[in-house]
Amino acid sequence: MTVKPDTTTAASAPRAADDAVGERLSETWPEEHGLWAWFTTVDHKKIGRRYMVTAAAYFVLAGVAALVMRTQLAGPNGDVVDPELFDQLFSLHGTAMIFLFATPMLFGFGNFLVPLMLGTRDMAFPRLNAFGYWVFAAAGILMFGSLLFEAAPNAGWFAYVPLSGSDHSPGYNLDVYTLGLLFLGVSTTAGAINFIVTALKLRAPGMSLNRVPVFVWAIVVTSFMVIFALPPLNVANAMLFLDRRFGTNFFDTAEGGDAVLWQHLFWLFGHPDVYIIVLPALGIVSAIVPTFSRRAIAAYPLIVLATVATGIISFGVWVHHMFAVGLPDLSLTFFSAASLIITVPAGIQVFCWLGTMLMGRLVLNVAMLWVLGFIVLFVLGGVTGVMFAIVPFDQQTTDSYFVVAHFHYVLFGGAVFPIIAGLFYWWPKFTGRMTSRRGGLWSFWLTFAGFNLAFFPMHISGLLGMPRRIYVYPGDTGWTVWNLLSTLGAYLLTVGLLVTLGTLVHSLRRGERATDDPWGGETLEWAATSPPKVYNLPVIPTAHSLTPMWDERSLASFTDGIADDERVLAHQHAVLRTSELDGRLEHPPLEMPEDSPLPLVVAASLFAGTLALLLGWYEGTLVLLVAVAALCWWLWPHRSPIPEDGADGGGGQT
Amino acid sequence: MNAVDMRSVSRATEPEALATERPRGRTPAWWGMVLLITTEVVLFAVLLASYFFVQFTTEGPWPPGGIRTPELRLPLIMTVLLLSSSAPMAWADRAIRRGYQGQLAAGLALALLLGAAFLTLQGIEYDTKLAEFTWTSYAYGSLFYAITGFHGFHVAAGLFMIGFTLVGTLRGRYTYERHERVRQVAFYWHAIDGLWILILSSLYLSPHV
Amino acid sequence: MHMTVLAHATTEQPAWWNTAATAGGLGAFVAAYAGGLRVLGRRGRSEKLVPEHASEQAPGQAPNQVSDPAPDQAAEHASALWRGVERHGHLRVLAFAAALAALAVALLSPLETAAETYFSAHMVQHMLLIAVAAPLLAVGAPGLPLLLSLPPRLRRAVGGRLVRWRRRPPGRAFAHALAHPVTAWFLHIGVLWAWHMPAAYDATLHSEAVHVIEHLSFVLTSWLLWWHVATPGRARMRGPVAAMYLFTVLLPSAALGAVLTLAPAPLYAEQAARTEHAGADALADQQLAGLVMWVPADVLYLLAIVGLVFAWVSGHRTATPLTATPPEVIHDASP
Amino acid sequence: MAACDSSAPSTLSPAGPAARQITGLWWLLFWISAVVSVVVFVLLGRAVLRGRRAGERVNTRSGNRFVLIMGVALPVLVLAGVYVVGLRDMRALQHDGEPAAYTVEVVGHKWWWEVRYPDDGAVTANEIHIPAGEPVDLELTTEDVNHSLWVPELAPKVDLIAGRTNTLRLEADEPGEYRGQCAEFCGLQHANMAFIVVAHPPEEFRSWLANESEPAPEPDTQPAAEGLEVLESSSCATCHTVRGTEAGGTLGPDLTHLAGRRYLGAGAVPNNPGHLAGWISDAQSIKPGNEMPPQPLPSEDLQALLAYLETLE
Repeated sequence: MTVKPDTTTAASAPRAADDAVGERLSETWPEEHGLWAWFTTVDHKKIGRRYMVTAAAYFVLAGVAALVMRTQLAGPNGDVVDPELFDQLFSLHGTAMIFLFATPMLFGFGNFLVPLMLGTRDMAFPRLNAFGYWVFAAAGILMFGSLLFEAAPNAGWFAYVPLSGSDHSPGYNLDVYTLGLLFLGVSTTAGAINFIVTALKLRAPGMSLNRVPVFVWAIVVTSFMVIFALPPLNVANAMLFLDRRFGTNFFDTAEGGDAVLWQHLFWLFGHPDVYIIVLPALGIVSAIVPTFSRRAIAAYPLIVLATVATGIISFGVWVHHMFAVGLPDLSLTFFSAASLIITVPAGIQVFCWLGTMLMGRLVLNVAMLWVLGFIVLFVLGGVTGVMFAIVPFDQQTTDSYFVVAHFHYVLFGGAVFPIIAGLFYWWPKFTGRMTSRRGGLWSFWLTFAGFNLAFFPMHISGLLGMPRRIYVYPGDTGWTVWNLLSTLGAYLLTVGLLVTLGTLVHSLRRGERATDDPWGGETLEWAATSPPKVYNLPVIPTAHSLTPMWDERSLASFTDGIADDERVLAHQHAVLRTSELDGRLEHPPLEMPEDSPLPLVVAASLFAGTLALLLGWYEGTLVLLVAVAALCWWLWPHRSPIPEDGADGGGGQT
Repeated sequence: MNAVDMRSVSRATEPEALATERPRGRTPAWWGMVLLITTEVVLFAVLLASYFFVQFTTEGPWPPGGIRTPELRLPLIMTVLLLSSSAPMAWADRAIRRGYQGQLAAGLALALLLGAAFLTLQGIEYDTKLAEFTWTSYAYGSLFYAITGFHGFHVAAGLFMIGFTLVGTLRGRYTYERHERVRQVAFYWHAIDGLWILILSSLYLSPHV
Repeated sequence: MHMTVLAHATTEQPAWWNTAATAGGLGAFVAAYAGGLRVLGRRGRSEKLVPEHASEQAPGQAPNQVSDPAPDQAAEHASALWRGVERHGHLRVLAFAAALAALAVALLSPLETAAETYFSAHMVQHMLLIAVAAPLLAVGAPGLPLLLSLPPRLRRAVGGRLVRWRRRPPGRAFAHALAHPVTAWFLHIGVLWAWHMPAAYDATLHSEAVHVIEHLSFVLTSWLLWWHVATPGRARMRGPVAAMYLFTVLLPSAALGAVLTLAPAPLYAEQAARTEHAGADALADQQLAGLVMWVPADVLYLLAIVGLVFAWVSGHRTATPLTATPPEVIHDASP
Repeated sequence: MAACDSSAPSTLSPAGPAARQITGLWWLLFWISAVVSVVVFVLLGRAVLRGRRAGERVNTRSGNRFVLIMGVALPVLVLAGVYVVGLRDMRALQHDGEPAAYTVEVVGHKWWWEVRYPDDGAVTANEIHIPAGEPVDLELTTEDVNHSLWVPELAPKVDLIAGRTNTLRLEADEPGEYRGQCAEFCGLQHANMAFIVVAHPPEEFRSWLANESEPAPEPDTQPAAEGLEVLESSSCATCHTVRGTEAGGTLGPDLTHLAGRRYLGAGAVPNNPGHLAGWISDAQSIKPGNEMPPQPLPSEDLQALLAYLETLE
């Protein structure tokens, strides 16, 4: 039986405001259609949805690669694919899942939700936002397209030198990897800058930093991590590309270079990167748990602190991926301790959720079910991570399937489960449709069962001495049964994901129409219509608490603001600007740019330039001049009635 | 419209106000540029860390393989040029806050000239150094040219931005109430200067220590 | 092996009279400081050096459009709490005393002797100066109280000239520049890295005078840095800003520690020779020194960051009590 | 020689002091993890059950204390304890000061292991022979890309990094054969870069080593003599060394005592006449991508070569 919500307290004020001023706002924030609009839109909601759909497509492709791998490994002496293809499959699988699926998917969530949660109308740099998406989409095409030419990356997702150098990996495979990631890095950096600036400057009045939703905190911390972590990867990739093509010797040990330098650089990025993936996912959980516990998140300062601390500490643990390299024991003990310390913030978050649920009244929705599954899997994966932090144990199990099990538990359980939970939770907001409960239950249990069947046996095969990244194994090693179980689990998992996908897509046509606030959520995105109008909120509210939708004063500000032109801003395509710490209103409002083809043009030029570099046709990189010209046009100071034109001033120059 | 009171803006950017709550009153564009600069600074920090990592793991003399220790005369001249280009840049920035477009143009042009002189000298330096060692000469050569070349690229980008801003100035796009972009460009330019100090200390001075 | 280094460093105990003399000297300073603090406090109450302000706003700030007193009220409560502590001054006196104690331990204890031989002991010295003494000095803020403890003529001679110079353009410009957090950052990091260059470091081993200058520059620059973060009063940074500021200080300090820890060979020839001569492994000693700089720097800074953020976030009301029961939640749609 | 089953490598069945230490560590970590997980699952279950009772009030306390105790204090205690245990085990694995009975140089090549006994002049491939009960130091270097040497039953793995030399101490309690494999991804045939550690009784080991140090004996039969000629005159000699003959190539494994090896191609196939013939004729089909090209010899030459290689004990 479906219980209709009591919308009188929760959604009536925003709805009334929308009825009052929505007409005027639609003039300055028009809903646009058509192919031209499709290519030139800078609306954060559309871009967010595109991120998610594109990332999901890349997930399917990478997932299919995983299934082929598992089929090959189902039994000993597998003959499904040859070693060259297997190497490309697992390398592309890992690279794509992490760079092309997990991070962009979460950035897609952020793109859609952050401005809504903050009570503003768009991201700080809308054109930069669009540019970031196009670059991401093109980078994925570049990397998956390489598989067609048997030139997909084939040295693993961390491409250790010297194997990835030109001596041992001639061909385009690793050039696709280095240039693809450099290209993709542009997109990620752009997105990160956008999130930080949006969260610092474009919040609703009254929303001081200690009233910002945990999800936004997570995205902001993640974005700062991107700013600090991505450069090591970019440097490493650039160095490797130069080594391969132009004869430099950064990593050539015969010429004074150092093979371990690559490992340091990669993991300086790589470890923060896994937290870049998981922190927004934990933010999603922190958004869902209070709603379905019917109370605000417990120990808010602690969970914010845990998020910040995780971000900082994650830069001090990178060597735990290199315990077998032969580094001095003294430094290993330090990194071992740091790896254990990073566990504490994770524990804080887990027990914050548990505390919230225990002190509240749990409502077991599909989204909440995925969250419960997440907690189970994340803790299981997390505790195996703690095991790795102990140096002798890591030295025994590194590069084994025990590691594969750990990171699939924390990546799939810790990232994909919250993503799916977020999809079920915000699906009404994304699409205006409600999902089927029965479909959701089937998809969850199939996925949960399939996942555990697929990945739990890997712990055992790892302990039984099975190294990772092997395309074949003999029959007398005792690994066969565990690998067969793993493969069966992968197929079951696929079925579960198919049901999940089916459930979500089915609701698009047949799903029940959603109200504005179907779950009675506590944050501001539920004040908007489902799906939101172009202008998001009719009135920019005043946030009086951490849970504005449950706060009568915040809700009243919608009604009060109808008559206040400074809160409606109907006469200009602009958003309110507030101070960084306290959320005090600053003048003047920030003017927002209109739709523009420039992001697409710049992205396409960059893509063309990358291709020219990849193929060694260096004159072709002159196409980047198109990007420069478009950037000049983009950044040209146009005349505007508003005095300060800081809208896109700093962005897009990446 | 609500025009911003100029006196209060300048007061809000005085050191005392900065000391209490520095980020207050900054525009989103300022933050965007700060973050962009941060990524660049981290990038150079990583490059320089790689330089020192390779140095420390190399047995024997540094620079290796008979490459001479970098001479300091030309780099110090370049340093003077680059650092002195910051002054006109700061002057231009302050000038436009008071609405003096002519001074803005003059300051930008001067910075452009000094920066171009820096790049020219760097090219001359490359001319002599490439005869001694290239980017394929040991990891040292690779790192030396990568770091200085990447910085030179940034200087060129900064020069382009200055030129771009200069064109905008000459077309009257910047006034006392509309000058945020000048501030961003100045900030970027100062950051490049600061990075050169790091590079100078690491690549040129530290082998002599 | 590393424990052996530390054992060597602390074998020799000071004579009791040296310790007592040191304690006496420190006591003298603390007594003077406490006296000045009382004067400052008395003046503050009776003549009100600082007039009461209506709000927290800095001059030139755009008017506050938010008609919500809650954050301001919370800030008033917090500052009233702080004034309560200030009133007694115990925290400041203790901080100043602890700072002097840290300086004494660093400079006058057997650590000083060990520092001549062991790099790691030397680094412990530096960390005590930079990460312990400096923050405590900043919290204690002894400048003004000590000045007020002087006799009137001397006070006028020193303080009067100082404040008059401070008012004039050169002094004001210098003070402004010095009061800028970025200046403090560059000074601190620059001094830290400069003194750890091989040539500079070996110079401190050769000449005691250079060594004193090194220590003095460490204390002064890190004091200036922590002044921005921890000084009692209005000149202090807000919690999140201070946290980010310390984070940017943390990175280069930790990087220096990482260099020392991960370097495959001893970097300072003279230091290595002394350590080897004393029977310890020079590389192990250096790695320990690097870790001393790396780990305490990280831990102390991280604790400070965590404390600053936590205090700031929880200082305000994070969530008002639910004025109404949240609406009943809808369940997922039926198929 | 008492040969144990060389299959089924497992960290859970340690056969050496180092691995035994770690297996103990694993079980400790396992039980701690189990307890932590159960605690979380119990709390989770309680929350779900509490949510089912519709009358339950929503508690509006901040929850700081609960989180500080459960999420900070307890984990810190547990982690501190675990850390100390880890340090203790690290220390135990360092074995400072105790000299090794032998030093063996292991050089990683792309997809096979070169094993040298420098003191005795013996060179073999893909088999590390050690005396049981005596510690042996392996000096690990690589000729090309990174590899990682891992014998799960005996010791934790150590990487072979380009440009660096690492040391691994290996000790087996009992005689037997222990399967090992390369653990760091090194290219196409990473999967077929296995090796076995053969632990002998000490006396037997010394006689094996003495035999292995000897050059190849002169062939005593006509077919074998012809085989030697084939070996020396064909391209084998440019890649392989057979001490005591003119064959002196260094690109492939030393074949001086080939007949004594259990496997060919780093564990790709067992060593018997059929596989040897197949390997020589077309190593690429057995181990695709490896550095040995197909050697299509005339059938008489192949037979003679096989006859000779069978004498290389």
